[in-house]
Amino acid sequence: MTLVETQTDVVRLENVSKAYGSGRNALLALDRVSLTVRQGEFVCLLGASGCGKSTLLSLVAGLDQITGGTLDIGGRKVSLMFQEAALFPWLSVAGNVELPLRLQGMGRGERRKRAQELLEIVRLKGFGDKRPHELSGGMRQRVALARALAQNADILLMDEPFGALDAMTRDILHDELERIWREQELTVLFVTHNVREAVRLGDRVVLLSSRPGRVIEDFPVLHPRPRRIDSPEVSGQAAEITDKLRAEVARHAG
Amino acid sequence: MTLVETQTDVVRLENVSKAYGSGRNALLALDRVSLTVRQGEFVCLLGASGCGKSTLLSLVAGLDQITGGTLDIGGRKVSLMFQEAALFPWLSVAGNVELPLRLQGMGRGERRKRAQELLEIVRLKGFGDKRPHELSGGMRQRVALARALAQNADILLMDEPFGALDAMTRDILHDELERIWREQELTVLFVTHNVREAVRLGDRVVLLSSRPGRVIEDFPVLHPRPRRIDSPEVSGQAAEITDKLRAEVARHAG
Amino acid sequence: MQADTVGGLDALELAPTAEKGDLAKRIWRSAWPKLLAIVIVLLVWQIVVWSHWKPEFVLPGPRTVFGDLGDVVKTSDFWDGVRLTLTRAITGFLLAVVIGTVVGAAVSRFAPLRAAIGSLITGLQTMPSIMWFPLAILLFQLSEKAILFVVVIGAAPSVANGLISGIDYVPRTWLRVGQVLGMRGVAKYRHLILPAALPSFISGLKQGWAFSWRSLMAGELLVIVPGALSIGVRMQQARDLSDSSLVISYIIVVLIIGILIDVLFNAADNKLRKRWGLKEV
Amino acid sequence: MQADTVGGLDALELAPTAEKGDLAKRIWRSAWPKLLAIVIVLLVWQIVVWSHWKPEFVLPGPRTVFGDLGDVVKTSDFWDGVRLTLTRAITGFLLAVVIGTVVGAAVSRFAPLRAAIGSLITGLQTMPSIMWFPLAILLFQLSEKAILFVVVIGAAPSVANGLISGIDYVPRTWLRVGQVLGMRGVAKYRHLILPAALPSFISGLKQGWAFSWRSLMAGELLVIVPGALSIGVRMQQARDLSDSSLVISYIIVVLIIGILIDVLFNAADNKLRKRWGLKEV
Amino acid sequence: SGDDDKASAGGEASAIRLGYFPNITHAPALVGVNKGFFQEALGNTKLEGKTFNAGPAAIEALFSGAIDAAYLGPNPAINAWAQSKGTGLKIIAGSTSGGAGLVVKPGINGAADLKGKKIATPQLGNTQDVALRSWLKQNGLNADQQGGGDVSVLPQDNATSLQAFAQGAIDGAWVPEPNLSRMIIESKGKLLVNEKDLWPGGQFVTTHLIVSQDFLKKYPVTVTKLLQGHLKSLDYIKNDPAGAQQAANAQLAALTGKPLKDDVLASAFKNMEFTADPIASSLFTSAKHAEDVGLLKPVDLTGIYDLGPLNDLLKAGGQQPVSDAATAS
Ligand SMILES: Nc1ncnc2c1ncn2[C@@H]1O[C@H](COP(=O)(O)OP(=O)(O)OP(=O)(O)O)[C@@H](O)[C@H]1O
Ligand SMILES: Nc1ncnc2c1ncn2[C@@H]1O[C@H](COP(=O)(O)OP(=O)(O)OP(=O)(O)O)[C@@H](O)[C@H]1O
Ligand SMILES: [Mg+2]
Ligand SMILES: [Mg+2]
Repeated sequence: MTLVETQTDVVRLENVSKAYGSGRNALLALDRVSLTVRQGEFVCLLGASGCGKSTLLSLVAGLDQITGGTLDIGGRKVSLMFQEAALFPWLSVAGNVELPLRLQGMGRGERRKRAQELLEIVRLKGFGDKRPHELSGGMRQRVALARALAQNADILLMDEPFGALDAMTRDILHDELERIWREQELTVLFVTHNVREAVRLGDRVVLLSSRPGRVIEDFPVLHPRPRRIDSPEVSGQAAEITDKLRAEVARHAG
Repeated sequence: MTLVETQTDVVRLENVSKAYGSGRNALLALDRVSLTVRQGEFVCLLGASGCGKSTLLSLVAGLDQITGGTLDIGGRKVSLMFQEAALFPWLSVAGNVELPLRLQGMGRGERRKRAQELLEIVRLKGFGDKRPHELSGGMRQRVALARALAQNADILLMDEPFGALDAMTRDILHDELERIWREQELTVLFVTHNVREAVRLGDRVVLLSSRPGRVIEDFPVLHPRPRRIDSPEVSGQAAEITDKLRAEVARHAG
Repeated sequence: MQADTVGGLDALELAPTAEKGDLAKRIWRSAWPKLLAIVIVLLVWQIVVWSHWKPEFVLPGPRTVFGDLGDVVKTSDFWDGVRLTLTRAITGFLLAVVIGTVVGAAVSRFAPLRAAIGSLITGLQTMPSIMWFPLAILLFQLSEKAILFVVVIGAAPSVANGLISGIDYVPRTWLRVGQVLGMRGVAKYRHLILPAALPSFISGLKQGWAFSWRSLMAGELLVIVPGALSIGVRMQQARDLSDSSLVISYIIVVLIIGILIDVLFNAADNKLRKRWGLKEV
Repeated sequence: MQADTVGGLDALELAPTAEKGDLAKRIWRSAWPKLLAIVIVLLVWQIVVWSHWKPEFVLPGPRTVFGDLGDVVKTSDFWDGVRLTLTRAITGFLLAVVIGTVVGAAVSRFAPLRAAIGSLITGLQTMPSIMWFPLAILLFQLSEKAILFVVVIGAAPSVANGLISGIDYVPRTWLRVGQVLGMRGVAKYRHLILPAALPSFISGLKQGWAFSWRSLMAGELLVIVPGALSIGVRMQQARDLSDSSLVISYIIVVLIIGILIDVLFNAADNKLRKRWGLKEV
Repeated sequence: SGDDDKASAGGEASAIRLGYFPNITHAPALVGVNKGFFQEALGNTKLEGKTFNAGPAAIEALFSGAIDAAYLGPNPAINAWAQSKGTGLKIIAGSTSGGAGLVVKPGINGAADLKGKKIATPQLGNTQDVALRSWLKQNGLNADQQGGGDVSVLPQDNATSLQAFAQGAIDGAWVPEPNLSRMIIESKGKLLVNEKDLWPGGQFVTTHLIVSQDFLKKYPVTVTKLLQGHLKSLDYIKNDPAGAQQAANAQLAALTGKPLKDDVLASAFKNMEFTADPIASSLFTSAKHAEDVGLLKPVDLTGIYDLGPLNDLLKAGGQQPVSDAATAS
């Protein structure tokens, strides 16, 4: 269905369910979700607020246990960029970015250089010595992005990574992310509320229903890259997907 | 300039500067910002990430001290919805919303009823008994909105209140916010990265420069309400403002 | 848009790890490590005794000790003593909590007060209880109040310090939210600072309990009422008599009381952590 | 996109509240409340003495006490004693920190261990120091080690409890971040748990210090090592001599030492809070 | 303080608060309380017994007005006299003599064998401590206050000494009863020196009865009645030693939860003598020794005794009056 059809499955969910709590208080967040992501694919997830997107990512990252179905990522290294920045306040900005490198056993000097590079990619050169609390919301999000990239994982899970950024910075980071994805042959699962962003970046856009989350539609995005977020093709498909989404939310709200 | 020109000034900033830290480490976040918001006006703030929007709101809310210029809000009651939800983990969702009511001395029964109403407005009916950590990111943001509305303040400051919401929920809340703003004759200062949202809601859209923040342009929005976010007028003006913004960010990045 | 709750069959299907019914299993899971630990301790102890490392009257074996402990526990006199001591401990501790909370709140609220007496609090904490005896007698003669004084002055600094440290670490975001919500004075403490500082406060309370208990063990020697002999007096006597078996018996008694109290604190703590979402339910 | 730093003239203009130069002012600001507090205490004390509420030999006035204190402080013997006691205190405390940290980390890491001995830690904390004397003598005879044993067993539980409570309250988000970053075992403790639990740990250390000091004051009576007379022995002797003035002198000495140590802890704490962004710089 | 509400006509208080230790050296107090001798003698004046574990606490209580009279060892009394510059208290009667000595490990047969050994005493500068130090000095051994010298003198509380001796962590101890008997009976110790043998007539003060000067001035009649009770108790001990031992042990059990073992009790009683004579000479001599070994600043003890009321009672009872002279007659 996608351009990389020949490659192997990296993430495979089959009828995955997730309920929080148990007994009378149980809340079903995901209901029999089946989803396959192939090696090197960029999949965007869309859905109403509270439909279970973050839950899905945390299941894939192994942070929570599924309560039904099967989930398989073949033991690959996963990196997750959380919805909130979740930086460590006891480390400087550079320290936060260096941490995954340090855990990989990278030497001091190299580490520092790599962190500098990553901070430059997210347009935060010169902020390495600051503390997280001295940054603005959008800046923190970018540090979290740098930290996620530093992990050098096979699968990159991103939970609304650009939600707090202005359009311009976002465009720049779209380009950077696309470049890195291509260069490092990453597999990306990307949650966003911005439909145009999803179409701009994704090989596929997967639409989840409102709570409990189910996959309702899987849109392949066939426009050739590089794409521009304000191009008519992107806008056009985004409008089409938005209509579906609206219908879904309206159906549920009714 | 706006539709409510005859009314009194509610927020007045004159050459307001704000520097964090002192001496060699000082960071100038805002540089001689002058801005006036009239009674009942809805003003949207736009600007690059880290340009000082949140700083501006916290100055108006009296959370930080200005380091230059004058700021006057005539002792009016201010309510601020933070960029992060910042709910209290020791209170239930309803408890968080009830807290401002409680501080106003409202009785138990009435309080509960009002909190229910507010939760319904933000589409979270039935979640009153949950704890904040049991909510999704977007749901938390909506609780924070309900809490801010519960404060019944004259001036409502909102820092990217709908950043984590899907398009549909966002539309619904735009309508609700507009209704409340009109009914309660609020004065609103609204920070967003979504230019169309700014044009959809604002009487004026104020554009800030990159760090240090300065007012570079003040766009009146003259389309009659009710507006639709996907109407051609809104899109058109949004595109115009986006171009300005891009130019500004590009100028700075260059 | 209502919270979908899963009920009936679904609940069973979806939550296979739920252990509501398996109360017995849960109790067993928390009990076996304790039992194992006890068994290990007893075993090691018995082996050391069997090895004749020290004569029996210096290091008596478990059997002797539990025999003595059994004798002690059987007397109603002992239970009167336990009641007396626990009454004193709880009264003193509650008083210390009230005073410590007020002082802690005041110190962290007013900067000059903090500069003036902040460090004194730790200073007071390090003072051995017996050094307060002269002052206690001076102020309260040989009354129950003298004991309470020693307990309170031993425990209140700890409570205050726990609260101060908790307050110091209230995240700034919450303080800013509180300010925006117009919290001031008492309301701020009631609705923001105290709940936010609660985890550290509870840990301060736990330490405060330990201090108050230790101070009490010393303080009970101040006033000895014939009849119901308090635990403090009994411990001192056991030591004065160099009755090793009795000494160990009372060590066990104090440990058991300490453990029971800790269980209470843990219950409070677990509830708190569940509420805050720090512990899976 | 570089951080714009403001320098030169601008800095002066923009930061009128900066007080870098005004070191004297800052010292004064932290000193006057202390001085005032001291003056008030001395005044109240002197007034009580003047009121002849109690005879001078029961409640001596400040002048007498400070005279005696002055005499004591002048002897080199006293400083030897201070050195001896502080050496013991610091050695014991450091040992307690090491042991408490290891135990605390282990207990909060392994659920069965926690179930087994978690509550015992608080139980141990409540045990009066003197009850450990028999065991100390049993294990270490009358050596310095016996004193250290009493100090360590008095302070380590407190350190462990502080760490455990800190670990329990590490926000879940951070734990999840750590898991995603692949932290495991030692690395997890080194890079996540310990730094995140540091505030509570430091407050546990502070309490641990208080416990170790108090245990030491008791423990020093256990072994009198030829040479200098430790502070614990001196306090006991002051009481034995019924010399109120000397007793108060030693109370003051202990308070001053306690306050100085607290200042050290506070410095660490302030630094931490600045780093975490909990305190305006 | 409580003095005001006790006022009544004729120098009689409405209550008297008497301090003593739950310790066998305080047998006259234990017996008197147990048998009700004090209350009997005091009549309408209520007796409130208060117990202490050590002299300093009793002195603190006396000075603070928390008690009016107390059984005490000589040492706390001297210290209190010195600290209060002769205004705090008076010794009004003797109670116990003897019952202290040096117990050592078997194999130590004389002073010469003590070189390099560790000997415990209950407290720096107390009667036993002074006795040990002056005895060492007489035998040509020195010991300093910091535990150094030919012999290491370790002031420790009795419980610690007892245990340390049982385990061989110390080589001996100069202790009072009942620890003396316990070290001999339970730890197979050997009595190297019976302190009795060092004193003329084999008598030296171990416990005496003191009263606060204020109380004595205000309520002389009550003090006399207290002394009557005290004498009655002493008589009873003399006339019915077995009954007295039992009564003392019963009171001990009530106060501490555990009585002494019979053999220790009997041995301890045998080592002590209970007498109204305060054996003033031994107090003065002991103070002198303390000054000699540098444990006491020179203090004028003149007037520490007020034996008038006691001697009046003794005379009325047809007994020999006792002396407060500094030297034995
Ligand atoms: N720890 C938890 N305990 C209980 N319920 C939870 C928990 N986390 C999430 N939920 C519930 O699961 C549902 C899905 O949450 P999730 O965070 O996955 O939503 P989301 O799609 O990420 O929403 P958003 O776009 O608002 O971030 C929500 O209804 C939420 O209330
Ligand atoms: N507490 C602080 N200490 C030091 N510097 C700070 C502090 N808060 C903000 N800053 C700095 O001030 C500048 C403006 O921050 P602010 O949070 O106002 O930006 P913003 O416009 O809200 O950005 P965003 O859209 O990313 O939220 C940033 O450069 C930031 O680094
Ligand atoms: Mg989410
Ligand atoms: Mg911001």
